[in-house]
Amino acid sequence: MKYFLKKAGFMAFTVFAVCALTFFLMNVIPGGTAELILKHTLIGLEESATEEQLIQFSSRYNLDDPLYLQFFSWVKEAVLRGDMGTSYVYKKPVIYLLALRLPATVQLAGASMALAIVVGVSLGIYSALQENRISDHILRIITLFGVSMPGFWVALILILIFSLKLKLVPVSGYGNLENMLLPAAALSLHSIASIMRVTRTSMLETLGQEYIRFAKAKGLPVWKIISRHALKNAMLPVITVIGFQTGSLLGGAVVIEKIFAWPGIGGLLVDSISARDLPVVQGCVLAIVTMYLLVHFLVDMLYTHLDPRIRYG
Amino acid sequence: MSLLEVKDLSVEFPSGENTVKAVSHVSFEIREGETFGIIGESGSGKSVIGLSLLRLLPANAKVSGRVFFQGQDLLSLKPSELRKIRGKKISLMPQNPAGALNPVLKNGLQIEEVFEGNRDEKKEGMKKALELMKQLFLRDPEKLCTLYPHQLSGGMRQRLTACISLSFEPEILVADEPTKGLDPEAKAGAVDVFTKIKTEYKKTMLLITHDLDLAFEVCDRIAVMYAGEIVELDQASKVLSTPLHPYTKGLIQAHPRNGLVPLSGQSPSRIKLPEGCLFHERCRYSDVECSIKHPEIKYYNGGLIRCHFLSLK
Amino acid sequence: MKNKNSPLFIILIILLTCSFLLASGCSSTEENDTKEAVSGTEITSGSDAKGSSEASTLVLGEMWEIDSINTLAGGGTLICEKAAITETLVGANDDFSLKPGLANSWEQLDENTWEFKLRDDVSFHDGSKMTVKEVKLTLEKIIEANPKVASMLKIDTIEEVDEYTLKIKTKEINPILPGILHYPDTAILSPSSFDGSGEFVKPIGTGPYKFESFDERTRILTVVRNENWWGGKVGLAKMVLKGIPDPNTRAMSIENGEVDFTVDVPYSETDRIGALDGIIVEKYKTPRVYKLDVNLKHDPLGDLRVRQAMSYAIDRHDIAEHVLYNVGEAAAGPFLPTMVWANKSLSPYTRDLEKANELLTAAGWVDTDGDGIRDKGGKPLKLNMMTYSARPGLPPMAEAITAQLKEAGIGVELEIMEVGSINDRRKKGDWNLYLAAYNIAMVPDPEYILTNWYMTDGSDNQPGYSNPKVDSLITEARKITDLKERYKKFSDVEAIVYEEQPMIIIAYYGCAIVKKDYVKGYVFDPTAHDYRINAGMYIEK
Amino acid sequence: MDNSFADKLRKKSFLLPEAYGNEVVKKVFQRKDMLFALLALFFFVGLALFAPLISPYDPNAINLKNKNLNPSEEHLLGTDYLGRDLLSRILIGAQTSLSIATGVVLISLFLGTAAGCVAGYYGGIVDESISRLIDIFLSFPGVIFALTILGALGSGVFNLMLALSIVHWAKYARLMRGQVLSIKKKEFILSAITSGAGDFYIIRKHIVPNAIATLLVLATIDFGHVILSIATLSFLGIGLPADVPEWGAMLSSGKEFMRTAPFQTIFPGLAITLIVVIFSILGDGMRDILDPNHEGGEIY
Repeated sequence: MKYFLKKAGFMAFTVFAVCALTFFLMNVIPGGTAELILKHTLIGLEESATEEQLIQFSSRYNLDDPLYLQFFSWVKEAVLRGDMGTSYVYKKPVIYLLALRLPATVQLAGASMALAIVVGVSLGIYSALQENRISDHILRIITLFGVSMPGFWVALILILIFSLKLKLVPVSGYGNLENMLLPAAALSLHSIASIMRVTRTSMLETLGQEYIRFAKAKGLPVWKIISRHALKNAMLPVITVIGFQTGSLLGGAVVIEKIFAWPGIGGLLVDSISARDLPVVQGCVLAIVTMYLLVHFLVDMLYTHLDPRIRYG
Repeated sequence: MSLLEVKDLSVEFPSGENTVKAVSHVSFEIREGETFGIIGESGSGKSVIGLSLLRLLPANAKVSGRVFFQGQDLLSLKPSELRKIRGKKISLMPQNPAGALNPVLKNGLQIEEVFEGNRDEKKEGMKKALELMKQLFLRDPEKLCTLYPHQLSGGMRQRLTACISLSFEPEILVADEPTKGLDPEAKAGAVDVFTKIKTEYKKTMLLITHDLDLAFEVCDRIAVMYAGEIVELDQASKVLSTPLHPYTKGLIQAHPRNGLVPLSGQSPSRIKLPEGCLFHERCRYSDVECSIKHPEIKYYNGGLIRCHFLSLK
Repeated sequence: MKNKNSPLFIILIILLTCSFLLASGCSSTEENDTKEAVSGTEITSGSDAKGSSEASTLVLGEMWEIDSINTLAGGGTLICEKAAITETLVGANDDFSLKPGLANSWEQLDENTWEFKLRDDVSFHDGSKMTVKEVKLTLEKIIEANPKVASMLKIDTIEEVDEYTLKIKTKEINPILPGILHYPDTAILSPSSFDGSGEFVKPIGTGPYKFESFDERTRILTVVRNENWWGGKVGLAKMVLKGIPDPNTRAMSIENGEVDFTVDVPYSETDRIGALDGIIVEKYKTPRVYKLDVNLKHDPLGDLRVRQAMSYAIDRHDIAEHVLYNVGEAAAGPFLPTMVWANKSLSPYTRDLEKANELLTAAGWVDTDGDGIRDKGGKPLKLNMMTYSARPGLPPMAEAITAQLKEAGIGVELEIMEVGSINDRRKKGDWNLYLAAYNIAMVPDPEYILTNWYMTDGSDNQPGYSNPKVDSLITEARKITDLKERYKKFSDVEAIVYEEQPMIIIAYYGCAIVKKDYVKGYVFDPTAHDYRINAGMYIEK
Repeated sequence: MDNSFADKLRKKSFLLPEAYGNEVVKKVFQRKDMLFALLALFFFVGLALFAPLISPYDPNAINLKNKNLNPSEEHLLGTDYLGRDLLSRILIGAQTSLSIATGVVLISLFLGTAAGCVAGYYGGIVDESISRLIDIFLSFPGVIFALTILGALGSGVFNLMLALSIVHWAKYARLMRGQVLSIKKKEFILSAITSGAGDFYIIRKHIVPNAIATLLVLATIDFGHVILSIATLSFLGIGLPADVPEWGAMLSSGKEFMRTAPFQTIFPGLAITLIVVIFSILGDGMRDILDPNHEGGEIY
């Protein structure tokens, strides 16, 4: 219990620090928050705002207060009332925007992760069992290239092949399963390859262990040896990697969401950064970091669950 | 009557462009009800013999020769048939019980999985196994089954693996270095366990060890191995009290009880075996002949010995 | 175990993995629930937004993300021009001269007083009649919400003369008032667009299409035919507007048949897509120019000869043809030649490296050290150029201009930045050249642009251009109510800045309309900001 | 990589007690994949070094009438959307890409090693605060972080390097800290301390040399990641200006022409993929050789 409290404390601190970092970073970006937001909302990118507009806008959102005051009032509102502010651009509460957009990202990242785990682990096991045979080599070469290709390039190539040539799935959109297939595949490719490689190594390492030999000596059938004895042990390093992959998935989602016009939080974040929609940026970063930390926490839990040798007091 | 007959067994491991000759041309037989010991230094190839009987060596090992068990050649059995023998008719008691128990599975499961079939058969088997555990000086076996291997002491783990190996009542028990890495107290306990197995259960055993005390207590006949070859084979009492081969003599003198006189020199490279007797470089009695001609194994005084008999002159 | 190699074995492994995952409790199955939970956020006033592919539903791939449907907060252009939900009091002809809209006629009674006569046959989508009351309310809302529009309108008071007559008093003389009332942000809304506390809820206008729903998650806007439109029959039963900000995705979407109508696919793709079966590409000019601002305060750029040389070094025709793929055209002055007030005697600078060389040499810039860059007094002629990537034509155009200037011996370092950073640099004066695409007819009148760009204190006069003659011409023109006279003065201004090149106009902005061949009756409106959907467009399969 | 398991078996095997030596070079030559990757790397680096000499055209000279050409004798890899020679741009681009990646890896290696050393060596409050900092940087998705920093600094080669280094150093710091913690327990550190050596001396003479192998493995693999990050940032429109020949920027500005003139994405894309593949192979190989006990996933 004490362990979890400590862990929760660390997580809260990290979230706070990341928010603070974002806030000050966003404020050192040149360009004048008020003017840019006006450009993105009322007057158009190339037009210039009037002095009057700027003053009106700045005073409405207290943009002239010292930074630390702005930040602390944000934190106060967020902590005390769960109010993360109102978007300058959308004129909606940030919470509301997050509630709108977060599910799409969670869906996309969740589907990609599930895909990455199922495909990556299966291929990794297969590859390990086929060690040094031709299918192992082919798989490993494919995944090597899989991790080495720029994500957006892969996504575009996938669209060209599966949407335009084969007409299997739509180019963009949101809502149906078929809309999700391509983005999820593109997003998970990198993770599939990483997970496969780790699974393979770890599986090989596990298969060389003495308890596997003993299991064989017990006369257990192959599938039982793999499922009961090898898999659980081999999964331990894989789980760590899955945790780290979450981060790269969330980062990659920014690009994939842009290409597929996926209404997720990544695209919202990028747009908000360029529009200086600070409350939304803060909200998105908060959500992303929290998700990341939560997944790591879950990974930790899973690890303890799988490995009885680790027990937290 | 011989229960298991090993004929001209050789094992090689490819290593880069070379091959390592782990075991060369070993032949022996194990009679029903007897305890047959194989002793030798680490690296003499004795463990490889034990593993090759059940075909548990890594896939890259090249095994030649015959191993007859109840009229079947184990080395050419189909995997499915082999599975019926492993753990049921011939079982392995692995060296390093710490490694042979799967760290992420509960002890109970690791015992239970030996029994295949329906639930009743399993229950029946478990009952027997629990009984056996009590017999083998394990207190509170039910509780033990709910623990994980890392929660047991070294001696307990050793007895647990013994129990797993014995619980299906195999016809032959292959014990591979059962006392390796145990503290003196646990070692003494192991001797008790094996004496019990031998006297009460009347098991046929192949005991592979470098622990001369254990071998002396338990074994009926003993084979001494050096550099992959059997150099001496005879009644245990004869081998250990009046050794004939100079290597056996050295081995016994190196024993702490006998004044810890170490054998000088090192085992020869197994990639390029030296000419002549493999032991001649370290042999006190070696002669010109020894460095030219490889000695054949010969009957001598009721036993077998591989030496030019220089030591006897 | 090593000799099992069958596909069955692989399937077994996959199954094992799946079951393992399930057993480990590693699931992402709550997704479906969350999706259900949020779909309640959809604002719906009619039936469900999920449009089936019925015959006269058109799916439109809009070029910007649909962020807002609030016409008072940035949604004006979309709601008025692209969704055709609202309409303005004043319309415009193709030559940018004004024509009646919701107002039948207007008249300048004296310097500061205007009278507008409204149509009496217009009703809102909620069934209520449009009268001066609603118009007044809308205008007041806009003035309150949008200081920029307010500062252009300069409205002092709005009076209801009778049910369909409106009297507007301005704070100072404002000859462009009717022109500003053409601006989509001033489109007329029904009071029922707002809730009790005056907050905007959804757009209810007078246009050919009615707002049906806006899904805030997917940001898809759906509009349906207004059966009672005062302008007559409306072509489409339903229109679905989807924001697809990436030009590539727009191209692939129409190719894949996911949208029926879209704009601005990558310019390089226009010819290829136009050649495809069933897709038609039309290229038009829009009221926007690619313009290279020159910082006159930066040493060599204050020299007229250097600016002219630069203008001669740029090959506008090549750029229009090869960078813009003819989605756009080489430009002379700030106004499209089709605009009624444009100075039609001007023609684009044509490339003339020799002339550029003469001018630069005369200004003292010669390449003495043979590195390809001219220098003077040991200082090389090196400039920086800023641009941004939000408009796809800009970065490659900037690259082309950079290379072309280099051929004339002018070294340019290109920086593609965020608009924010560019603003900052421009404020600090830390810049030489700035390539941007400016709207030239937010108001269909030359005064607005010429004032902002070329007057000494003009709000967009970043180059720091100051010419007393230009200032006085513009000030004089403001007071002239006779259009011809007015336009004459402005033409003179155009001629002066054409000569002095404080801003190097490169090309007119283009728009590529890409539609399926069954989309009929589309008429391009050159006065629209990007494009306008006309009521007459229909589908015929 | 192919033989890694066999290698491991042999290393662990009781049959070859002393066969595992420190002959790294020999090991590299035994592995065909690493040898191949090394040769390819030398080839790329050679191309980058001699790019100005061997590139057939000025990489920035445009020729609008010759735009979007397919490969031909005149332009071996074709031309891009402004008629610039793709081969020349890829050659010069190798210079930019490789030097940016080298810069980023060196900066973050240095920063990370320093921070990790201090944290691991001194422990206590210093360790606690540096570890928190590392956590913060690691829990922030890199792309988004770089996006924000580049937004603040503006684009350009130097700023890009800086932004990516700020994103990447934490990985090194965490690894280094772990290494220091495990090395600190070794006897030779204790004996060095008892013999009165100074902290800096111990760090420099004992800790860094023992940890550097692991860090170099990470650096090698990271090299490829940096090149991919540059491409991603270019895609989001804030990497490098398109007139700087750099593979990621070329790939992302060529994406509009994927249908009409595919070669301007194919070649830079292939170049990126190949160089990342090379560094992955080298990194994996080095890990097997230098760091045989390493468990699979830690690095990612």
